[in-house]
Amino acid sequence: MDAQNLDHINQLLDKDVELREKIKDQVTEFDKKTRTLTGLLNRIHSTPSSQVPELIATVTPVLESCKESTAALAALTPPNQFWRWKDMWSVSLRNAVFAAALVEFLRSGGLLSLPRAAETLGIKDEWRDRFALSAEDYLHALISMVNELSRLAVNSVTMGDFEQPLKISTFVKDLFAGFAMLNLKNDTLRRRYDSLKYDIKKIEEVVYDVSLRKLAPSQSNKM
Amino acid sequence: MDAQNLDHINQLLDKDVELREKIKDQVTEFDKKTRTLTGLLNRIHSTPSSQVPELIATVTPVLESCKESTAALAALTPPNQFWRWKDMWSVSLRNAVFAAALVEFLRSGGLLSLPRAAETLGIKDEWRDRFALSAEDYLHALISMVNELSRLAVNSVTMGDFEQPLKISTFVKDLFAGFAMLNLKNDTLRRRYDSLKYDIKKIEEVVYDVSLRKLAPSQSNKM
Amino acid sequence: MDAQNLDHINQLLDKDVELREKIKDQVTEFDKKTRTLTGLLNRIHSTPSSQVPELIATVTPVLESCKESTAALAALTPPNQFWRWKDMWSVSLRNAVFAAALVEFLRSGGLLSLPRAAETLGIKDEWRDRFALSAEDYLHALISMVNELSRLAVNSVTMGDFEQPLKISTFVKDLFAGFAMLNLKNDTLRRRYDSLKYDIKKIEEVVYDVSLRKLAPSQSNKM
Amino acid sequence: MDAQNLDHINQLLDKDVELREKIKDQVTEFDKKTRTLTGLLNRIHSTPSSQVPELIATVTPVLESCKESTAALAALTPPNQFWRWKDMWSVSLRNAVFAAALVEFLRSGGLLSLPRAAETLGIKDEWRDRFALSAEDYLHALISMVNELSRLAVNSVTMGDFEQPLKISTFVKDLFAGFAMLNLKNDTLRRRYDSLKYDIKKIEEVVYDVSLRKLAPSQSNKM
Amino acid sequence: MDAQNLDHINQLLDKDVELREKIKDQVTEFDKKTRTLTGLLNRIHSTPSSQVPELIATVTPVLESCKESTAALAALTPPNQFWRWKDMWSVSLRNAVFAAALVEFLRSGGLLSLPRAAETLGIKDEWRDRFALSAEDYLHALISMVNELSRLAVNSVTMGDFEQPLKISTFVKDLFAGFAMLNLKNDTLRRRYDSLKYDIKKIEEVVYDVSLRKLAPSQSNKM
Amino acid sequence: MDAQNLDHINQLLDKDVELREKIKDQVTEFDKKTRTLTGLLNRIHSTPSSQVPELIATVTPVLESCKESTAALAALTPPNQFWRWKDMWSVSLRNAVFAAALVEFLRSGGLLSLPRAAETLGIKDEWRDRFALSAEDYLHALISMVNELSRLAVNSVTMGDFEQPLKISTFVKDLFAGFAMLNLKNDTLRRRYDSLKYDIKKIEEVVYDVSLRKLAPSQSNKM
Amino acid sequence: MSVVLNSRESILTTFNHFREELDDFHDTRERLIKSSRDVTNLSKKVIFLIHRTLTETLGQSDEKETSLRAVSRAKGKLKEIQNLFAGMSEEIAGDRFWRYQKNVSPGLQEYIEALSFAYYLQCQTMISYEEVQKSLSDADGNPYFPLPLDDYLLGLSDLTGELMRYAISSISRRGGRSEANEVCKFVRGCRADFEALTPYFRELRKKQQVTSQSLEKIEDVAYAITVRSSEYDLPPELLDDIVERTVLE
Amino acid sequence: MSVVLNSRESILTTFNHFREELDDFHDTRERLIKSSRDVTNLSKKVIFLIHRTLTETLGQSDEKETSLRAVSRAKGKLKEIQNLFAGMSEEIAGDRFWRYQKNVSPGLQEYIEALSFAYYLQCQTMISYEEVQKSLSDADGNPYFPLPLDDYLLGLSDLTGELMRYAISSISRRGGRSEANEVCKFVRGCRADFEALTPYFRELRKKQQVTSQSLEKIEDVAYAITVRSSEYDLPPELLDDIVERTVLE
Ligand SMILES: [Mn+2]
Ligand SMILES: [Mn+2]
Repeated sequence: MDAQNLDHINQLLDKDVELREKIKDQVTEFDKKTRTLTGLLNRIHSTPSSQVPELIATVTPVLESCKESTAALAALTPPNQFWRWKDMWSVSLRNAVFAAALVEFLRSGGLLSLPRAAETLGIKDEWRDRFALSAEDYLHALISMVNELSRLAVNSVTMGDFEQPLKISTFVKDLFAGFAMLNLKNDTLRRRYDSLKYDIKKIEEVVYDVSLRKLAPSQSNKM
Repeated sequence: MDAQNLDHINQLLDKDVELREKIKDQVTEFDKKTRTLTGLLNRIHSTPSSQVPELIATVTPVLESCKESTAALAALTPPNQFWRWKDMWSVSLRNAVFAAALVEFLRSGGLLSLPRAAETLGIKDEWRDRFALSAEDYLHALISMVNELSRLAVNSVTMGDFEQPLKISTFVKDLFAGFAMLNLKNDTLRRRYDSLKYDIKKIEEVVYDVSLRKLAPSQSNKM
Repeated sequence: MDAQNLDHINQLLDKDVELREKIKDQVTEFDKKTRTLTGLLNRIHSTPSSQVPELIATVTPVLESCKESTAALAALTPPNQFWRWKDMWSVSLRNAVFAAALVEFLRSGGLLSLPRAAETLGIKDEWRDRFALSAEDYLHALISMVNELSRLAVNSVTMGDFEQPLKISTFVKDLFAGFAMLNLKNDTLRRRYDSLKYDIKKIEEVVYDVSLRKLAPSQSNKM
Repeated sequence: MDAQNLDHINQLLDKDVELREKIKDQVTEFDKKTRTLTGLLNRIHSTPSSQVPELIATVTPVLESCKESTAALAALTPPNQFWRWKDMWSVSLRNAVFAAALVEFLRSGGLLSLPRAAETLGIKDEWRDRFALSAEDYLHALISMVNELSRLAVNSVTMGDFEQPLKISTFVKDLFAGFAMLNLKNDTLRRRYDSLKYDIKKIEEVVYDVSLRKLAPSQSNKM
Repeated sequence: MDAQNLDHINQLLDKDVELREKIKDQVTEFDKKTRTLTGLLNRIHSTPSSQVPELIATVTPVLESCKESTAALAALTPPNQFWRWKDMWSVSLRNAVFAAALVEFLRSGGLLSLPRAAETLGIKDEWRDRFALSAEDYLHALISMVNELSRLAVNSVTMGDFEQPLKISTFVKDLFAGFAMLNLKNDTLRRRYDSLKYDIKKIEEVVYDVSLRKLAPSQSNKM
Repeated sequence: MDAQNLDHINQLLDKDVELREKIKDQVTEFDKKTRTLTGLLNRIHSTPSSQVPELIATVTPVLESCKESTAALAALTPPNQFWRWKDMWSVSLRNAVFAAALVEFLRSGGLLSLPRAAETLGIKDEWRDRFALSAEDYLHALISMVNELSRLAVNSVTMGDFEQPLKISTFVKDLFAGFAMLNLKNDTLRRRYDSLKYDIKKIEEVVYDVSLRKLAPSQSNKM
Repeated sequence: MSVVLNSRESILTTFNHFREELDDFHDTRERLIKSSRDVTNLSKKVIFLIHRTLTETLGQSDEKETSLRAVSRAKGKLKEIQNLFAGMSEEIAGDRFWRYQKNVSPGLQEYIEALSFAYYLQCQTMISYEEVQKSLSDADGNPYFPLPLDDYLLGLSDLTGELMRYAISSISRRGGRSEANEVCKFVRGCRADFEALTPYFRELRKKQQVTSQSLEKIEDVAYAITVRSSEYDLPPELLDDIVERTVLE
Repeated sequence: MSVVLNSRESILTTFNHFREELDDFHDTRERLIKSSRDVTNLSKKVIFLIHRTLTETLGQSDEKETSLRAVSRAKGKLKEIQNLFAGMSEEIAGDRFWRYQKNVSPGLQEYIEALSFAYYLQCQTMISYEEVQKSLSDADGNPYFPLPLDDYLLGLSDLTGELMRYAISSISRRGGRSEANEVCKFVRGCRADFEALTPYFRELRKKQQVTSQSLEKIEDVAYAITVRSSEYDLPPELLDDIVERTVLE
């Protein structure tokens, strides 16, 4: 090989190695924040509904701080290379979106849309070729949220809150019907979607237990 | 090869082979004790809570006898070679720590700390370069304990004890929150930690069943 | 999920599915061409050196036709999504580069550089964010060429050409020395590079057989 | 878990992560040097015996520079933790020993003993609990040297040097007889040792070819 | 291979490839219909029994439209090749049979027999060697129906319908007795059959709850 | 399990475990002898034919000493359990038979028959259900002998003995014809049998070289 | 046979004998593999027959009676399998058994699983090694072949899976509910007994995990029964009666 | 049969039919697996018989004559296998063949390997799809079952391994040395022909690697012959004669 050819190749290879290291460091930072988020949100399972707003208040600044991570990653990624590196941070990103969506449900009972999720994490549209929230990552986050909500339905009853399961049931059924209309080709996503059925079944059983014992107003006219 | 070089190498190789055999024998002994321990502790799933103290009383001498094994292993291991041989006994050691931690929970409802676990098994600080209890082994043992406690929550109810699941739930949730704050890089440990979620879910469902049917005093003001 | 959110996601998902199908079709076309190329080049093992130019003449138009495939793929790939889709065609692309590099060696005895390889396949610099020849793919193709050349060294002798192994030996040793200076982090590439040693050994043994029996002019003053 | 216990564990875990990073960086440095070494020594296959001394002269300073790496690693490794970290650098270390042993053979025709190998790489006896040359690593290096010598036997003939194969044959047979007397329990080492037979066979065949053609003085009275 | 044989092989191959494509297209169509069916039938979990006839009315035309798919597939499959291609459509077919059997249960409380299921989907007896409803596919569909009925038993109670669980219980027990007649291998059917036991257990629990609360009106004149 | 059954099982188990240990010890002894045998016989590759009788004289007593090992193993093995334990010693036994067969060839130029091989190693016919020489082990030993003879053919020429290769060639071809009579499964024997072809090829090449150089003295009155 | 073979003819003659010996071995092996497959299939059918019989009479008759009917039906089929072993016994007589053990082993283990299932239903205990060996002996008590310890234990280990299925179905059987607790105790004992033996049998170690999973499933069943009946302050029989009346009404 | 089943009895009757159907299927499957094993074993014996015949007459007779003797011996055995297929044909008639294809397939591929080996020795070409199908047909030319394309190709792919063995042994056969070059050309053609088909058959893709390895081994043999004879400036036959004289002297 002539020296020029060798040099050219070696430069290409070296640049990648260095960039990978830098991204890895940022992802480690991002990951710490999302672990704090999931740690805080894990407390909903033992927080009475009256104190949920306070819990959310502790979550919000951490969520806000994720914007720094997304900005740093967007700054590191070379133009056009979004798809090359995204696998490195997609676990963290999904966890952040999961937290944002769960907070939204707890606050308003509604679903955080994809553009709103991106906005919450400070992801700018003009970064499109360097950092974006893909549909796939967004959907993974929603499924994680449903997994958590089925646990919450169970624990709400333990804490004596018999309304929450009904709210969760309505919300999750609606979300599930939405998923059913998507054309999911992706294998992991499909498999996780299939697992949603177990969560729904569990939630329905909680609602059943509550209804049977007349612990909450009858559902027959609500559903 | 000249005779001296050959001899030198052969001595090095032979010494290792011999030492390995001796350690293996001690580990076999240690393993027998930890098998007895897990065998005895397995009975908690069919022992009414009133008889647990008697069960613990049969466990204690076996646990005590583990000190001989740790001492024997510390005596065998050459100075500075702790990290060379530790894989040989780590399964047994984890089982012993598991037993000690479970006994502690059954006795006091509290968590056995790492230094206390080492102390219980007679591990001396001055053996540090020959035999020690690593953080990794300690954490593995705690995870095994949680696996066992989720089964115990179920079986306690079958035996008519509706208070135990509540105790277990509080203990395990606290432990889980602790784990969440650790910086787990180790892959096996991380994977086992992830599996804890299933145990927690199972315990929560038992608590749910008990609370829903008002089989134990309400939890709403306890959690 | 509200209709707008659903629609948005479904559009994203559907567009990907459709694009994947289109790229797949183009890759199938590309693959056919590279199969023809390797099929034709496979004949070198039974083609006397005098007839190699004719063989190359049949290869050249097929190689030329690969430009249509690279152009079609570049046209299909949306801006910035090179790294998303490149795995779909990298096998075919490596085969095409392999063919181009082997032809170059057979014609001139020299090594096709990365930019020249890209040029031969009609890959334009301005497609950078949609279609490019990565260093990794180029190196894979070179390793495949060495695998083929070690077979050619053997078969040349069978066909009575005792000069070819010497040419191959010089060329491959030079290439190998180049590879040794690269900073290969990539695992597959590293493993394939390690396997090159067997090829070199085989070629050296052919050169040995030829030299020992004085079947070709002495090498002692050439190497 | 109480805060103290948590802190203690987290400190243990964090210290390891940091140390691993530092060792990794040093190993990367060490690895670069050993790659340079193998790259330079690869040239023996095309260097006439008269120019070998010059080749060795270029190798010596690089070998010398390895002392910095061994010193740096010894400085990083905490007391008593040699066996914990050694797997991280043993590939590099084996390559360095391989180079030293090959140089010794080329220079003197003799075998570099284990203590001399350690000395050449600047490994001090007092580092024993932090950095040492184990018998296993030394033997791996010798096997790599034999692999290389069988190639050298072949290539020497190609270069018209018919004496070298005879020297190699005597040296390797002696070494092989030495290996046969070792009590090899280690699996990888045993497997690599078995592979030595192929190298010896190859060398014997080269000697055969040379003798048959009377290219070197008869061996009947030498062996 | 001689040209004639290669031609022959390629002809056979092309025919198969083309056929597979055509079947795939038809299966995609069929699949869309069965997804609509399961989507519609998912609503039974929130539809009061009084409105079930209307729900069935929306399902019937979609079920009817499946006849086109079965006819198209029967037309495509060459004589005697039923078993060769059936795996391609058996998932869709099972879903269609599931829907038909569930509709039948909701309408009449009885079990749709295999011949009747075939008839409902327009499968003609004379297609036997090209398209048929195999016992295996039929049985899979019945198991899917039981999975759904156990959910329905739970949700009926939530909606205030305490008769449905009793009907379901009797029906499912009879069906289970039927399944128990079969000698199954360790295959998917066996695994799904094992899971039936959990559905029965759940239904039993609902019946138990309902009975004990004496909420069920007298059934004597209804069943 | 009731205590009696457990006792019975443990007795059976202990007997097996103990027996395995004892056999293992004997095999270790046996193995040492066969390693000495192969070590000694390795010298044939550098021993002029005139000194071979002396070499054989050193081998004979070691071979004789193997009788103790076979007797000890026969005494250990319970009646009818030959096939249960034979895998433990078959490697050593094959090595011993290999040595005996090679010695026989070196002495007489003939093939040691299976019964004669058994006799040489002191294996008695009446041990048949406890210790015997199976056809499989015998055949493996013969293949090892051929592997060694192909090396010997090469080295004999190096040592100036041009008769030996001719003797080996005739002998090995006859043996190969014998092997060709067998119907082998795809097992180790088959794989090793396939490798015989390469040994024959190598021997043929030596014969070819020797013949063409007309170096072989007239053989007519010797063979 | 000459002692040292000096001619091509003598070598070929000898190898001819080897060929016959090897062919004979492979043919026997093939026959035994086929017989073992037959044993496996029949054993699986026995297991299904037992489950079927237990389900058939769901709630209609006494639990004990149902079990015994299942056992008596199974015995006929088990006899068929024992006859298959009798047929194989000649080919694996004396020292030949251990040569072919691993070919016979899959069928043998499946047979032990079926046999021990029937035995459990009859006696509520684990069949002993000696009883299994006796079932594989001729009328005079001569074993067809020695029962390998590992096949015995591995067959028993699979039993726990069938008992798990039995426990789960018994939840919906009247009176049969107490059965779940019995099975739970029994399987817990099995797991403990096997645990001590795992160091000696690699495969048992793997199966022990399946046994643990089965045990957890059985425990879940026992739990569900308890939770359910704890909510009401009534004796279990009375609860059963109420449910039965509601369903049959 | 009633259209909607409303009673437990009617359900049980229906499922009884299913049981018979499933049992019947599994029994047939089991019989076919056994037959397929028999076919495999016989085919392997044919292959060994051919190799043996080729080795037996090492250097004693004309290469072509040896090949034909091997072929004629093989044909008798191949006929036996064809009879086995004839015996299976009833169970896999009509649409049933494809139901059991994967159970029949291992034996079928091994048969094709043996058949194509004999055919190559006779004709030095690849047996065609139609000839294989014809060999699996009755006297009137009615196929016992349709020959699956993948079984045909996978069987042929294994042939290259046997040809490699044949080429390696031929190096020590007088005159047979030119054989190695023929085989080399033939296998090179096989590899090229199969290459075009690999996208359609996953298993063929895997076997293609084995074929490539075999080809390299054959090329090494051809190389060794060339290198050796290039050293002397004599025609190959003369070289052969000199060697033969030295060895036989
Ligand atoms: Mn089973
Ligand atoms: Mn084959």
